[in-house]
Amino acid sequence: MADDLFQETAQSVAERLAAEALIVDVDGFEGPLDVLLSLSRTQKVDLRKISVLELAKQYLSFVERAKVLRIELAADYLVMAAWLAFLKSRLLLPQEPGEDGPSGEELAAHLAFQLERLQAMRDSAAQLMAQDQLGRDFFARGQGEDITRIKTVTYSATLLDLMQGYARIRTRDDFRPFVLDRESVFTMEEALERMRKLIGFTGSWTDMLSYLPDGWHSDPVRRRSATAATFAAALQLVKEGKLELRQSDTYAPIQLRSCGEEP
Amino acid sequence: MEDHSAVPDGEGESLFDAPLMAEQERMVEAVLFASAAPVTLRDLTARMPHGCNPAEALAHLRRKYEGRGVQVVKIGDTWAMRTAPDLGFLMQKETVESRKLSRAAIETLAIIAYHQPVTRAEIEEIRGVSVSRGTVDQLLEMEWIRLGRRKMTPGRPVTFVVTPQFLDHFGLESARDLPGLKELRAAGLLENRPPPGALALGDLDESDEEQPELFED
Amino acid sequence: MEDHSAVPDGEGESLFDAPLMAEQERMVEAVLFASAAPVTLRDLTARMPHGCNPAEALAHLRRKYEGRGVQVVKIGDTWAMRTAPDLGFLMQKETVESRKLSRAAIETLAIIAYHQPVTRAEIEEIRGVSVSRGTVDQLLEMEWIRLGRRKMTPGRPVTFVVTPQFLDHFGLESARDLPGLKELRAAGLLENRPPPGALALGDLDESDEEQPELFED
Repeated sequence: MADDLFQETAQSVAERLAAEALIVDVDGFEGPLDVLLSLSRTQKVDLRKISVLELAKQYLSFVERAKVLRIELAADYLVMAAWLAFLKSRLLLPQEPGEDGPSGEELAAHLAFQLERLQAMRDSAAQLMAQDQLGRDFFARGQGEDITRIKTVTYSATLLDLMQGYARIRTRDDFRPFVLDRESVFTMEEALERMRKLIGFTGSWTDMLSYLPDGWHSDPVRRRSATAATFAAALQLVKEGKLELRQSDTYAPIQLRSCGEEP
Repeated sequence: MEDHSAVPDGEGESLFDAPLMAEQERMVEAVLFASAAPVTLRDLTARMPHGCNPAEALAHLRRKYEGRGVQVVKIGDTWAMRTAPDLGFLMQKETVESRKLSRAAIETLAIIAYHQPVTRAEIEEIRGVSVSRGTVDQLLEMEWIRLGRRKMTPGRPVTFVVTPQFLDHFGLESARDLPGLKELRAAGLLENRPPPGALALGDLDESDEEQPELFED
Repeated sequence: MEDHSAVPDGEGESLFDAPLMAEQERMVEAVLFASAAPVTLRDLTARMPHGCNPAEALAHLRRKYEGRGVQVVKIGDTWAMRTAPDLGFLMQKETVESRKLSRAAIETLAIIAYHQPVTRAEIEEIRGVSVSRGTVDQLLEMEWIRLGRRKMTPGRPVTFVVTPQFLDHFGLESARDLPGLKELRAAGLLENRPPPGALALGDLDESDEEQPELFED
């Protein structure tokens, strides 16, 4: 007798703790269905024979208590609460004849099905993880064969690589069409145009570098580009028979002169 | 095989070009043994000399390894050698610390395995909660799930199915061998049952349509 | 000594805990198979249950594998299993070296898969950088892409499309099964994430919008 009494209080303490945990630990629940599944366990019956009405009451009071405790409930918890309140009314009030929509019993049966299915999946997940696992219970060959007879390289990529690659392109922040940074580039066309205008005045040998445009002498990057372009343009003009080039020694200045109407 | 038709086929492959069955068995044994990853029958055929019958050699070999410390196992359409599960205790040294899967990931994996091909929306309906970005990502990365064909419903959503690597990891010959699959199906818990009152657009035939491919026996 | 009986041979080990010799053989077999490196006798002794005699089990095992496709070999004072030397010709494929595809190649491939048929100029426009000839050649050589029909635009440029080998490698039924942008985002694959809450449940499945015209045949 005393034992019974003791057990009962102990149990109710445990139950109270469980109920509190239910409220305080909303984050621990994975959505309203999870809460309903936990609540349904207190009914200790086959999920198919569960009292959905009772479950609805429990859930609604769970939501009420959470509100009192000022726990922020996610919207889907409240949507579920509204739906269960509706379900409760359907279950309590007989359906008007000719009224459309599913009956309370149908809705309740579907909820019971959902809970049973979720529980079944949880059980299956546990069974799955209890299967013998590769690398834990059974093992693959630990060492590949070290014969290096034919070495072919294959390239591999996973679907994930592919999708990530595409995602990367499509979300690139700094996307811009590819253009060369032309600020410090003097093109051969520009050099050629410039030279054609100038060579008429060059009767005597002149250092090629004096043909570099203004402002392209000091900055090394710009000077390099202008020199290359001017030299290329000079070669082109030599090819056309309009110019002569000479260099007295390795690394000596390159000189040029016009050979058109030169006497 | 056709071009060697001088000798009637059947057990008696031409003695001249096809090696003896015992020799074929050795070959299959060597190839399976050397490869950590499962090997397809096609791959075996390609590697072995012309006229070999790797399927038959495999059957012999599998019997030969029955009850041994190493076994010949079938994984989907592939074959591999694996240590016997009861000897796992000897292998602590080899055990790779596997990445701890979250409860959400495990449940999602189970739902994909048992309901495949299954869409994200279906997974969410079963779990009653939205599937987080990382979960599917993680399972894809582990190569335990992959994309299946799109569903022929409005929006043509992508589906997920489990991979041969999944089967290999859990020692399953096929997805049909998932524990408790028959019971779940018998109990109607693998059905895609639309909520009452939902407009039954294409729902009617939907659930019968995609299960068969993977689970038909 | 040669028999597989449980009777210990004068070693004086306890009868109660030493497993049968056949069982010890299985254990040695599994350990040799699964170990990443050859195993010493001492290591075997340490791993196996108390009272075992790995040296004897090894001797039995070695005899059992004589003439088979796999052999038990002694290397210095360590033991390992190796494929029979005369079957080395079957192992050629084991030495295939697999490398990750370069980022440029993956991006190019992804663009072709998502936008096919697509010209080189279009690929360059999407990637924002020029596509090297080597990248395209590599993908062509791997038979993951092939030339599609010429585009009916000035210059009639060639286009690229993905091949059945590509689909096979990535486990896709068709290029349509590639997830759409929204699905990529939902799976957490897009680095630019929309603000939390912007993704409603229903969003996930209607991601086809950006694809239809790309895959029309």
